[in-house]
Amino acid sequence: MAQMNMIQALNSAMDIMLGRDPGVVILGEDVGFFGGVFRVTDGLQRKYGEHRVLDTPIAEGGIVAAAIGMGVNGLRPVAEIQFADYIYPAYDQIVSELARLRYRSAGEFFAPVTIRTPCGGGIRGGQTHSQSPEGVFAHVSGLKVVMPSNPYDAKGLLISAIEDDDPVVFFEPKRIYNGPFDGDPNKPAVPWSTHPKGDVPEGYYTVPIGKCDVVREGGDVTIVTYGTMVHVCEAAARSLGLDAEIIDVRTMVPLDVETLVNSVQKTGRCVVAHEATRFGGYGGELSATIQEECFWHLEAPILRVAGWDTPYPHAFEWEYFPGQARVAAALRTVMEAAA
Amino acid sequence: MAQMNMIQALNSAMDIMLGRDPGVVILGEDVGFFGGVFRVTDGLQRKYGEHRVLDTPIAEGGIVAAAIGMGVNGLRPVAEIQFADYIYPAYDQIVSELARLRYRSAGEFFAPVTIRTPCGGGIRGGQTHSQSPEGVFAHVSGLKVVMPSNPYDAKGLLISAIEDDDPVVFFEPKRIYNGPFDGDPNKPAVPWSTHPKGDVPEGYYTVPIGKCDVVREGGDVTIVTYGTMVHVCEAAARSLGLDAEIIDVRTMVPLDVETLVNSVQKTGRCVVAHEATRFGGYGGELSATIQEECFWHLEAPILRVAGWDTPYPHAFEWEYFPGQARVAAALRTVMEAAA
Amino acid sequence: MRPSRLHIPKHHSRPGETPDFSYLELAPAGATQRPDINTRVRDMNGLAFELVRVIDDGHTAVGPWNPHLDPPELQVGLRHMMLTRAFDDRMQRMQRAGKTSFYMRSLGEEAVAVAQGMALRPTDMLFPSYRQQGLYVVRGRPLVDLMCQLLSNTRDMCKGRQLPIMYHWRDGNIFSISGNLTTQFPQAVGWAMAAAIKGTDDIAATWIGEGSSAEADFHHAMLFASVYEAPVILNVVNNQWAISTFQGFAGGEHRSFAARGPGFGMAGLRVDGNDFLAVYAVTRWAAERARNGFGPTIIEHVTYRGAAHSTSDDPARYRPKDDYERWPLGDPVERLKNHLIDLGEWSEERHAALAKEMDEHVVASWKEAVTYGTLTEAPRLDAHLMFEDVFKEMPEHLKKQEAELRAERAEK
Amino acid sequence: MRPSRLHIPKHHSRPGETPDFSYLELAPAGATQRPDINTRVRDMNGLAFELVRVIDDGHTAVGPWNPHLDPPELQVGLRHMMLTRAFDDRMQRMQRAGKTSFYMRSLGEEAVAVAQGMALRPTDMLFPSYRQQGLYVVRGRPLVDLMCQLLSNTRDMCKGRQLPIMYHWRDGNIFSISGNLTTQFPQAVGWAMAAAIKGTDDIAATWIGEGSSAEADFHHAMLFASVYEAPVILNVVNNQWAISTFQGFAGGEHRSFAARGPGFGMAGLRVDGNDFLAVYAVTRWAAERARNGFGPTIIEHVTYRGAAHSTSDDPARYRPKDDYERWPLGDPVERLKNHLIDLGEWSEERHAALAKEMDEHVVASWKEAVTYGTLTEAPRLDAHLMFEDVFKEMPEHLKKQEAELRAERAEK
Ligand SMILES: Cc1ncc(C[n+]2csc(CCOP(=O)(O)OP(=O)(O)O)c2C)c(N)n1
Ligand SMILES: Cc1ncc(C[n+]2csc(CCOP(=O)(O)OP(=O)(O)O)c2C)c(N)n1
Ligand SMILES: [Mg+2]
Ligand SMILES: [Mg+2]
Repeated sequence: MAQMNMIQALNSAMDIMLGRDPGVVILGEDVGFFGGVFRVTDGLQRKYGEHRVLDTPIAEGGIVAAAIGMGVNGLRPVAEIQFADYIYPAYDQIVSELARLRYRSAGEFFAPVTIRTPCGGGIRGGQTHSQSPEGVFAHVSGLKVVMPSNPYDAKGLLISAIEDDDPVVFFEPKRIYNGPFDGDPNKPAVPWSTHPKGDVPEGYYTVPIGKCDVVREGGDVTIVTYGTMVHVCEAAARSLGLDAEIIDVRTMVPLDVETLVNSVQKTGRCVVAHEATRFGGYGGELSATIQEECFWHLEAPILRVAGWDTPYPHAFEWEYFPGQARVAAALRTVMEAAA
Repeated sequence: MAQMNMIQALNSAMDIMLGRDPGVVILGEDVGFFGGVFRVTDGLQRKYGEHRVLDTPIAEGGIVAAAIGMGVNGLRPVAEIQFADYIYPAYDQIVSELARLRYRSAGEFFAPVTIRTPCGGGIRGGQTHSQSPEGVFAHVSGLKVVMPSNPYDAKGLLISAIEDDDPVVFFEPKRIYNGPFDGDPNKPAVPWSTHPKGDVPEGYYTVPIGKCDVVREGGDVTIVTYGTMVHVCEAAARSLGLDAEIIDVRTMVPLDVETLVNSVQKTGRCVVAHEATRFGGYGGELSATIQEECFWHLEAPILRVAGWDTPYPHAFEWEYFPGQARVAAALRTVMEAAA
Repeated sequence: MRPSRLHIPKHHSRPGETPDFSYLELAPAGATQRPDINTRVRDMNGLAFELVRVIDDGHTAVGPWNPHLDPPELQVGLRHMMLTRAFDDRMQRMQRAGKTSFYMRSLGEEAVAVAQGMALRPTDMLFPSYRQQGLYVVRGRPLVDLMCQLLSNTRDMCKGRQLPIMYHWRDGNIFSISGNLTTQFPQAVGWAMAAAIKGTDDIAATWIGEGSSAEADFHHAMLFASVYEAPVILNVVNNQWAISTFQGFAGGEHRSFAARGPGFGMAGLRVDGNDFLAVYAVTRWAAERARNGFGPTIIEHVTYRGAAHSTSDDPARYRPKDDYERWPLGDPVERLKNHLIDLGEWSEERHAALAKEMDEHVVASWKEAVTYGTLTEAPRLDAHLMFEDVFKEMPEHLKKQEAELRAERAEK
Repeated sequence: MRPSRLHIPKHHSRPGETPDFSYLELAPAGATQRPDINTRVRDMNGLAFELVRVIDDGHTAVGPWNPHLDPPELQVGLRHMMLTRAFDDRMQRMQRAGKTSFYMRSLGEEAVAVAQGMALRPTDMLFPSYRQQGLYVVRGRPLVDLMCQLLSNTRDMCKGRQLPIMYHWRDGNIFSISGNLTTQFPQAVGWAMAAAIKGTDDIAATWIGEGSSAEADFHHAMLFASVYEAPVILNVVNNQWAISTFQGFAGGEHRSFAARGPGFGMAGLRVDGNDFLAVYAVTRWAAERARNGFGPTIIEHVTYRGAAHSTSDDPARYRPKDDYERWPLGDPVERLKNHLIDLGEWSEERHAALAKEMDEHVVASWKEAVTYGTLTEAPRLDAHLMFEDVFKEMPEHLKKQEAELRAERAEK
C-alpha cells in the first residue's frame, strides 16, 4: 500500500496498463512531454516513449476520432480531454461513432476507448473550466460513464475502464484531485493521506464498473450521490447528526439500481445530489428510477440537490456550488416530511 | 383559415417572418434552391432571394457558428439541421457559445438563432435518421427547446421562436409532418386535414414558448408527453376507455411546471411518455419534478414510457417505437395501483 | 473597386438549362508528370491542380502514369465495374418495387472504388462512405451477403440495425459505414497511426464525397495525417453534387479539393475519376508512398454522380435531365471497354455477354437472398437482437427492457 | 525506402537545450512583393510562404509593404504597445500577489493586436482570442474597466461570471472572449456574411493562436469565408507554442499556416508579427480587399510567446529559460522604438519617460479599480446576478432557484 492522491492513483493505473498491455496508448493535449496540465500523465512518455504517449493537436474531435481508429486497429487508447468543458467538439465522434460502432456492425467492430476528463468546479475556473456534463453522456446508449470520488476507486475504475471492451467516459472531479473536500472552501485543504481511500495498492487491481459503493450504512435516509458531492453529503449528514446511508454511484452507466433500491426501501427517504446543473440532469434519472422502484416505501418526496441551472459563475462559485447548506436543507425537508 | 400539414405550416411561419422582418435569414443544407429534403423551405429562396435563403456547405458546426455571427450582427437566422441525428457536430457551438453568449457577456451580446431540425422515427430511417435528442439540449442552461405536435402549434411556435431573443432548438417530429399518427403503422395514413389542429390561420400568430397545452381534460390519470407521442397516447387512453388528462409539453424549456402539477394533483396518477431513449432522458426530469411537487397527491408511481435504450434499429422500428401497447401497459399499471 | 457583397457559388446548370462544364480545369491524357514517391511535397504542389489522365481520346494509355496493367487485370477491372453497375441497377429497381426501403447507386463512379480496391493490398484497411460498393465487389464479398443487408433479413450482417447500404466486413478489412458523413475520415487516420505504432506495413484508405469535405472531420483527418505522417490515403470523390448543391458550396469553386493537401504540407493529387488506369496508377503511387513512410496523400477524383443522390431523391428538381450524358470525362465502363477493344483484348460481343452474365449473377443472388426473408416478409430476424451489442454484455436495464418487450409482444 | 512509422513533430528545444530556430523560413525585409488588392488568389500563392517584413536590421522601413505612416502615428503605436506591456506586467504581478485568480500576458506579441487594431476602422467588428488585449488599448477602453473584470468586482463588465481576461465591449465593437478555443473564428465569418447581406462596408477580423487552428472551427471559418467570399480577416498568431506543445503539433512543421489559405482558394499571407509596420501594412491590404468585395484573407503572424502560457503554467518544465531572448525576430517594442529613433523621432530619454508614464497610468488605474472591490474583498457583486442573463427574461425555475439561494444564504 502507498499513500496516493487521485492524480497519482490515476497515473499509477495508466503506468500499470502501459506496462501490462503493449496496446495501451495515451493521447491528448499536453499529455506527453509535459505530463498534462494536471500532471496526471507525468513521466509516462519518458518511461514508455513517444509512440505510446502522444501529444496531439488541440482538436478534441480529432483526438477521439483517432482513438477510435486506433481502437479498431487493436490498440486500447486512453484519450485525455483537458477539461470536460472542452469535450463538446468531440461529442459527435463519441455519440454517433464510439457509442454505436459495436451495435451498427453487429459486433464485428468495436473501439475500446477510454476518455478521461477532469470535471467539476471549486477551482475558480469560471464557466469554461468547471462543468459536469455527465448527463449528456449518460443518456447516450452504448457508453459507460464513470466518476470516482477517491484515489482507490479512481485507480481501480480506470484500470477496469481501460480493460473494458466498451467505450468509457471517465470523469475526474478535479476539486478532489489532491484531497477530499467537504464543501467548505474556507477550511484548510485536507490531503488524501488523511483518508482511508488514500491508501492505494501500488500494483494492479480493479474496481468493477456497474457497482455502487455504500460509503456509509445508515437507517434514516439514503443519499445518492457521486464525485465531489460524496464528501459534501457525508459532512452535511454528519452536521445534522443523521444516520444517513450514503451511496456513491461511481458508475452512472451501467447503473446499479439494485443497491439504490435496497437502500431506499430500507430508509424510505432519499436525497439525490450532484454538482451538475439540475434541469434535465442525471439526478432526474436517479430520482425517477428510485421513485418507480420504491414508490410504496417512500415516506417523503425524493429531493434533488444540484448546481443551479446557470453556467458556473467565476465570482459566485460558492453560492453556485451545492454545498453542505443546500444538502442539509434538502435532508431536513425530507426528514421532516410526515410519514 | 387554411388546411395545412406541418410542412406547410412551418413553411408559412418562415414565409411570414421573412416578409415581416428583413433580418430573418434561412440557412442550411439543401434549403435554398431545392427547398429542403423535407421541402419545409420550398419556394422561399425563389421568393426572397439567395441572400435571405442560403444553401450552405455540409458542416453543421459551421452553419450554427455562422448563424451565431449573423445573429450578433443583428440578423435573425433560422438554421436547418437536415436531421436531428446530424446536430452533434454543432453541439459545441450550441452548448458552449449560443447558449452562453448572453450570460458571459452580461447581456451585451446575444444571438437570436432558431435551429430547426426534424427528429424522431417511424420512417424507416434507421439509427441515423430517427433520433430524438431533445434531452441533451434541455439539460443545457440558456437554450429554449421546443417540439410541436401539430401544424397549428408548429407555425405559432416557430414564429415565437424566430421572434425570441434567446436561442431556440426547434424539433420537428417528422413522422407527423403529413398527418397525425397514432402508433399503428398498418393503418392507412391520416392527413392533417382530418384534424382540428390542421386548421391553420394563413397570417401571423404566435403560440407562446413556455406553456404546455392540455390536449384533453380528464380525471383518471395525467399523461405528460410531446411530439408524435401525443397522438399515440391519445389513442392508447381511448382504447383503454380512460378519462385521461393529456398534456402536450410543447416546450421542454422553459417547462410549464404549473400546468403539470395542477393536473397531477387533480388526477393523482401520471405517465410520462416520449420517443427518445429512456435512460437519462427528458422523461426523468418530468418524472422527478412532478414527483417532487405532487408527492402527497400521488396514488401510484409515475411511470415512464420511452424508446428502449438502444440505437433506433431499422428493421425493428415498430418493436422499438413506444406504441400504444407500451403506453397502455403503463397506464394499466398506474391505474391498477391501490390508492 | 466594388462593394463587399455575399458571393453565392454558381451552379453549372439548373433544370431546363444546358450544363456548362467549362469551369472544369481539364488536361490532356499523359500531360501530368509522375514524381518519385519520395519527392518532397513542396516540390510537387502542381499535382493538386493538374489532372492525372492515362486513357486518351483515342482510347490509348499514354504518359508517365500508365500503370501498364496486363489485359487480364484490365478485364477483371471491367468485370468488377460491370458487376457493380448491374448490382446497382437491380437494387434500385428492387427498392422501386418496394422490396427494400432505400438504395444508393454509384453510377458513373465505379472506377473509383474498383480501381482503388484493386490497387491496394487485401490487408490494407478500407474506410469507405456509401458510394464505394465496388470495394466489396473487388474484395469478393458475395452479393447475396450485401443483398441480405439491404433486405434486413435473417442473414443481415447488421442484424437489422442499419439502413440499407451500411455494410461492413471485418474479415475483408472494410470498416462499417456510418450514416454520419465524414466521421470515418479521421478514424482511418487513427487506424493508420496505429499501424505505424505497431510497425506493420498495412495502410488505410478512406473515402468521402466532395460535399462531405465540408465537415469538421475532414480537417481532423488532414491535420492528424499530416502531423504524424500517417500511412493513409484520403480520397475525396468529387462527383460535383451533394444532394442538390453543387461542388462550389463545398469550396470547389475557387480551388481543387486536392489543393487542401499542399495547404497542410500533404501530397495532393487530382485524377480523372472516370479513367480506370489513372485512378489505379495514382492509388498505387499514394499507397507506395504511405507504405514506405513518406506520408499521406489526398486524392481528388473528378467524376460525376450519374444517378440520383438516393432513392429518396428526385434530381429533376435541381438539375437538367441530360447532364450526365454531357459530362466531359465520359463513362468509366465505356472508357475501359474501349481501351480494351483498342488493345485487341475485348469486343462488343464479349462485352454484351459479360453484361448478361453479370445481370444473371445478380438475379440469381437476389433469388437466393430473398429466401432468407425481407424487411416485411418471413423469415424475419428476431426483434430481440435489438438489445444486443449495445454493450459487449447486456446490462441489467436492457435485460429488463427486453423482458418488457417480450411481454408487450406476447400480449398482442 | 523506409518502413512506415509514426512521425512525431520535433521541438526546436527543450529545457536545458539551446533553441534552434533554423526551422523558421525567414526572408529579408522588403523582399516580398505587394500585389494589388484585386489580384486573383492563384496569382499570389507565394505570399503564403514568404514573410512580409518592413523594418530591416538597420531599423529602416523598406520595400513595397512600407505603409508610410507618419511619425505621430508610429508614436501612438509605440505608446499602445508599451501600455499593453505595462498593463500585462502589473496584472501578472497582481495575480502573483493573490489579488486576482488568473492572468495571461501577450509579451512579445503586442504588435499584432496594436498594429491590427490601428489598421482597422472603429466600426469593424473584432473577434479576438485571449492574447489580443492590445485591441482594447487601441480602441480606448479604460484600463480600469479591464481591471474590474479581472477583479470580478462591482464594476465587472461580466458581472462576475467570467474568468479574468474574458472581456467584451459592444460599444467598442469587440466581441466577447470565449474560454473555448477557436469558436469565435467561424462566428466572425458569420458576422461578416451578415455585413455583406446587409450591404454595409464594415468587415470582421478574428484571432486565434496557431495551436487553436487545429480545432474544427478553423475549418468551418476557412470554408464559409471562402465559399461566400466573406469580408473577414482570419488571423493565426503563430507564437510557436500552445501551452507545452510546439507549433509542429498544429501542422506547422510541414507548411506555413498561411498556406491553408491557398488550399481553399483564399488569400494567405505570412507576416513578421514583431514588425509593427509589416503587420499594419498587411492588415490594411487585407481590410481593403475585404471591404471592396475581393474576399477574405488569412494572415499568419510569425511571433513568439515571450511569457508563460498563463499564470497557471510553468514553462520551465518544457522549454529553455532563454528562448525568447534568442528569438530571431526580436521584440516588437524594441524594433519600433529603434525605428523611430532611426527616423529621428524618438530617443532613449523619451522612451524611458513614456515607460514611466505608462506604468504610472496602470498603477493609478489599479488603485481606482480596487476601490470597486476584488474577488475576495468588499464591495462584492450581488451573487444573485448569477441567475440573470441565462435567458433574456428569468424563467420560473430560475426564479425558484434564486429564492432557494436567498434562503440558503439567510440561514448562514
Ligand atoms: C453529418 C451529416 N450531415 C448531413 C447528412 C445528410 N446527407 C447525406 S448524403 C449528403 C450529401 C453528401 O454529398 P457528398 O459528400 O458530395 O457525397 P455524394 O452523395 O455526392 O456521394 C447529405 C447532406 C448526413 N448523412 N450526415
Ligand atoms: C476547446 C478547447 N480545448 C482546449 C483548451 C485549453 N487550452 C487553453 S489555451 C490552449 C493553448 C492554445 O494555444 P494557441 O492557440 O497557440 O494560443 P496561445 O496560447 O499560444 O496564444 C489550450 C490547449 C481550451 N481552452 N479550449
Ligand atoms: Mg458529391
Ligand atoms: Mg500559440
